[in-house]
Amino acid sequence: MIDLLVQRASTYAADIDNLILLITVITGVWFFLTEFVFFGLLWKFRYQEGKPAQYVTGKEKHLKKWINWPHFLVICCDLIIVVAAVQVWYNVKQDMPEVEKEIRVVGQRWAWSFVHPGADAELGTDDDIKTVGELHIVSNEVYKFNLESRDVMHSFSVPVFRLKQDAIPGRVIQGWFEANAIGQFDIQCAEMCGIGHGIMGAQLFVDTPEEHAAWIAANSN
Amino acid sequence: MGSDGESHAAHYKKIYVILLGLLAVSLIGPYFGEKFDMMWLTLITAFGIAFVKAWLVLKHFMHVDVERPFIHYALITGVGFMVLFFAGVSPDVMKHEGTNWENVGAKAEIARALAEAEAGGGHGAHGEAAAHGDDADAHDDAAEHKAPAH
Amino acid sequence: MAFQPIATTRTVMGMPTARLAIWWLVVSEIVIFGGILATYLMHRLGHPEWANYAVHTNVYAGGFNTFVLLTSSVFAVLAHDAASQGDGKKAAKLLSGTLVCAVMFLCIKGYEWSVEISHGYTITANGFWSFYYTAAGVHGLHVIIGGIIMAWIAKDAYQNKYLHRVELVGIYWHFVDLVWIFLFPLLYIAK
Amino acid sequence: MSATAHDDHHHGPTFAEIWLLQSTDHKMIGKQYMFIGMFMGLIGAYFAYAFRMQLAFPGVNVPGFGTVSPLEYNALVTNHGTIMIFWVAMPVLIAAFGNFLIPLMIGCDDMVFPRLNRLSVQIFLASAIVLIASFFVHNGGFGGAWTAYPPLSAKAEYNLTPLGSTLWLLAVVLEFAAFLIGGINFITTAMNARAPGMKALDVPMVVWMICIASLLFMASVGPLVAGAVMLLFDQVLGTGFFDPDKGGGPVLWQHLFWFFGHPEVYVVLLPACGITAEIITVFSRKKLFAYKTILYTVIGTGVLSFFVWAHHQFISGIDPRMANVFTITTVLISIPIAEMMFLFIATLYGGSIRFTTPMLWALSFIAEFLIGGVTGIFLGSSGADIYFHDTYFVLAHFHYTFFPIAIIGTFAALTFWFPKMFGRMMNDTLGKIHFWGTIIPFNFIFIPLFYLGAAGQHRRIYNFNHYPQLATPDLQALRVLATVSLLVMLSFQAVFIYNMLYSMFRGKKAPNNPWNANTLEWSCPSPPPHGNFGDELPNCYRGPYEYSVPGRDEDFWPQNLPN
Repeated sequence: MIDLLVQRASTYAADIDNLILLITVITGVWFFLTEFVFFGLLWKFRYQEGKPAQYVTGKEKHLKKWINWPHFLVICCDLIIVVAAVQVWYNVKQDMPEVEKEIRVVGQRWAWSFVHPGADAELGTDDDIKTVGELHIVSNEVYKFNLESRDVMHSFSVPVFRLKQDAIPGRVIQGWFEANAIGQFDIQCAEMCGIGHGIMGAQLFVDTPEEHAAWIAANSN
Repeated sequence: MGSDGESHAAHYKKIYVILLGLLAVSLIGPYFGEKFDMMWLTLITAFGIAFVKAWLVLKHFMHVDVERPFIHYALITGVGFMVLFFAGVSPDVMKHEGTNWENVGAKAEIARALAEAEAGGGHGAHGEAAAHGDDADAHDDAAEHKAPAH
Repeated sequence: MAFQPIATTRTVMGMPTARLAIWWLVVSEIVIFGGILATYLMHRLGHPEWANYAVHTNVYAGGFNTFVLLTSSVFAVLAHDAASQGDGKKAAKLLSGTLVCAVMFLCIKGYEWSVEISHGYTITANGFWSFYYTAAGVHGLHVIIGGIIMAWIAKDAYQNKYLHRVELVGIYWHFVDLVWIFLFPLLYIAK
Repeated sequence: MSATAHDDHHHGPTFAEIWLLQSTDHKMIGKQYMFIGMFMGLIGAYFAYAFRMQLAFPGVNVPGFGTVSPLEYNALVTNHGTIMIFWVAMPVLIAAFGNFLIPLMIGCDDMVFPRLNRLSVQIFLASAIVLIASFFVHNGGFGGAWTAYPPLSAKAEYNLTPLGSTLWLLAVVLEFAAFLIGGINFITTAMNARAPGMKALDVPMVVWMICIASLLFMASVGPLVAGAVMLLFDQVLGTGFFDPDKGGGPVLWQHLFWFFGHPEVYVVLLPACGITAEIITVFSRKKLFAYKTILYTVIGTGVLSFFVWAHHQFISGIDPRMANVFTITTVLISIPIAEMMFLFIATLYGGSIRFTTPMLWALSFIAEFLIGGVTGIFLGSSGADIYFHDTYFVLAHFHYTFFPIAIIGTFAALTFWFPKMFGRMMNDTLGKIHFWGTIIPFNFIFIPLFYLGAAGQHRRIYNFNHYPQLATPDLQALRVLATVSLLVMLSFQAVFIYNMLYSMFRGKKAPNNPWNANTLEWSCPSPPPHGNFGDELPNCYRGPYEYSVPGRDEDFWPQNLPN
């Protein structure tokens, strides 16, 4: 459902979208059902001359079952939602698949800076490419990012990846993504970080392997 | 509350003496606990006795045992929420790494402080972080026995 | 009292309204001090190096302060006992004993802090000292506020007025003593 | 605001009692809380107007404010949230109606501690003044979001508003002190000062709800008071509680804040639910469906609200394994609230529903709050929250819960109890115009924001043309639609202000029981004299909701009538 608004550009984007769709369907059904019953009762039992209200204590069996059954079904739906949500959460945030490339993402007051592994695909070597405001990655490869912040809390958010992780100063937080769509996308900061929080956007370039190799060649000194 | 007035005052004084005794034990215990490096002795005497003293004050001075039951539930719920708060927060504050995250800031701080304690340490004089900057100039004079890092 | 509503005299829950309110005050204080102590405990367990800082706390001053607070507590409960027999003068004298202990407690703490600060262990020295001054400071603030209210109640009690308040301020005082009973081992002894 | 002269009170309230908060009468203190809350509500609405204009027309010279700079934008957003929760929802719902209703509804003459009650409203006024003062200091008010996450809130070099941040924090702590004192007063009064014969299950639901709300507030605010002291020392003394360089941690503040934060939203929700329960029973002439079950769901919600706090922090640095625990408890807590909503709807079954203005407000509370509740499931389940966290979807969700609570609940309660509070009737047609003029635009503000949130628009960004994917014309059109709807809604509030001020002095004289309701406050004159029930206080013979009892000619049976 979300993909109608924001393109899916990572492997787990579909999982998160389907989870959101599942919740939309379940909660949508319950919502419209409840509103329908609500407005139905308003109409059916509106004030009519000579039709007094009934005396209902709430202990009547035949009425209580109209509450208990929906209540039980709501609990079942909640269980389904919880299981689905925890599954998606585990895949995205807890489980780390085997990693092909690693990058460092550093948030600081009002810009994202990135450290790419460079030609030797090894992070921490001296041929790493540091960029500010631009992240260049190759599609169809599992990237691990080490997220850190230099001053206040920031939040590395890539809507097309359905990726979001806060950067806490003093901590290094890992996460992964695997792009599966070529193009240029937005990176936003999703945690209030002061006066420049609004201008802290960056651009994400998902390249084909050739484009990426050309970019590395152009940028490694 | 109990029989005539006189035995009351005596009762409270009796409890007071017990409390002082417990206080003495909770002071001597850790002293020996450190000397012979018996960690459990320090824990039992310092903290165990704190709970006993707390119960004595609650029971005999605040008369909580004769209080209405819902007061007990309210007090216990308050303490229960603090235990719940401790349980929910400690994985992030007490621990310095977990799934996919590591608190490098805290670890660096601990390593630096311990190294500093070691460097300044050795038997006798004890280095410590006076001003928090890197140039920790140890100028502590009161030589105390080396503290066991528990 | 200028205007005492009938509501205050009602005891539907079987206990006087004022004592019920004091117990609710104690519950709200439990969560405040509980918050400080739980956070401090987490840091102590997470930061082994704080043991090296805690060495410089003066155990003897802390221990003696505990003795002073216990004495003040026994004065308070004796005062409540005297007040429950209608002897306002005796209750006021005993309450003033509590106040003397309270002042002594604050003086010892003042001396203790001045020594520590002169050694450079200020509140901004490191995490341990920050918590040490915050926890003991908030507790000290409660001792001061409690002392002022107790002095007011003792003045009234001396003229045999509002004797039921002696018990109320006693409950609050015992709670402040209880907090110190836990604060003392956590701050001073855990080395 | 001069209430009519009380008969046994030799003169009306003096100037000092009204304007210098010297009165110890719970009704006067309730009105003082309400008017301070409504005044702060105007400030909060003005802030919303200012930053919504900036969002819809970036860089425009906002009439009545001027161009909105990024620093001002952050301060506007932060203080809009802070004011609306702490200085509008809590004072009006809990303190104003709590003060006014609790003594009247349990049949006693005042709060158990009248002078402590006066002290709480004085501290509350002081907190409002301190907060307003924080807007005028150097660099303006605090701009680090109402959650005040350090290190942004702790270090002046980061938030650029050192004075504003400290004053903001002091104002919030003062407000906590006012509500701690007020809360203890409410709970003790409701527990101990009930009318003879009023058993626990005969107490009206709104009194239960306000007391449980005060209890939740008292039990949850403790750690945040400790946290506020730490943050104050971090700001002023430079300690390192939340400073990562000195071994502290911002995550500690998040936990301290949200351990209070989530029970806080139930603190403001429960009084609104209580008000709704009172009103739908009166205007459908029906007994509340399963009073005891509703009470258990309220207590269940209250207790569970302490187990869910980290769903605000799924992706802000807590250990991912903890997120699973909090997903389960969060979805679990949606069950008692859903049960309560079902029981409110079940109360309408078999009724004879009269659509007066208070009833319209109460029914719209149920209809609108359902949207808020349902969208909460998206955010409570950790997997979906990865995408939705800190987007406008979250913003629309909590406005669909806070707006029904703070605005719809307040208007419902005020239109329902206005005759009792001021002794005069409000104009019903103006009331309906104001109702429709508020409800319809409200939906046109926040449904587009759900859409914008789903499109990945994040919160607190003052200008979206830095983000190509968000600067598209159709998304900008939605922002304009939301702002225009806000303008329409704000203009309709003039109808309400006129109706209220006019009716207060020249409205039709109100009888004692205009709505033929059962609860005790309708058995005394309106406005009630000093001491409420005159010479002797009422007894209570039955539950508050004995409407349409078979075998009786009248369809209501006041609690204080012996037969």
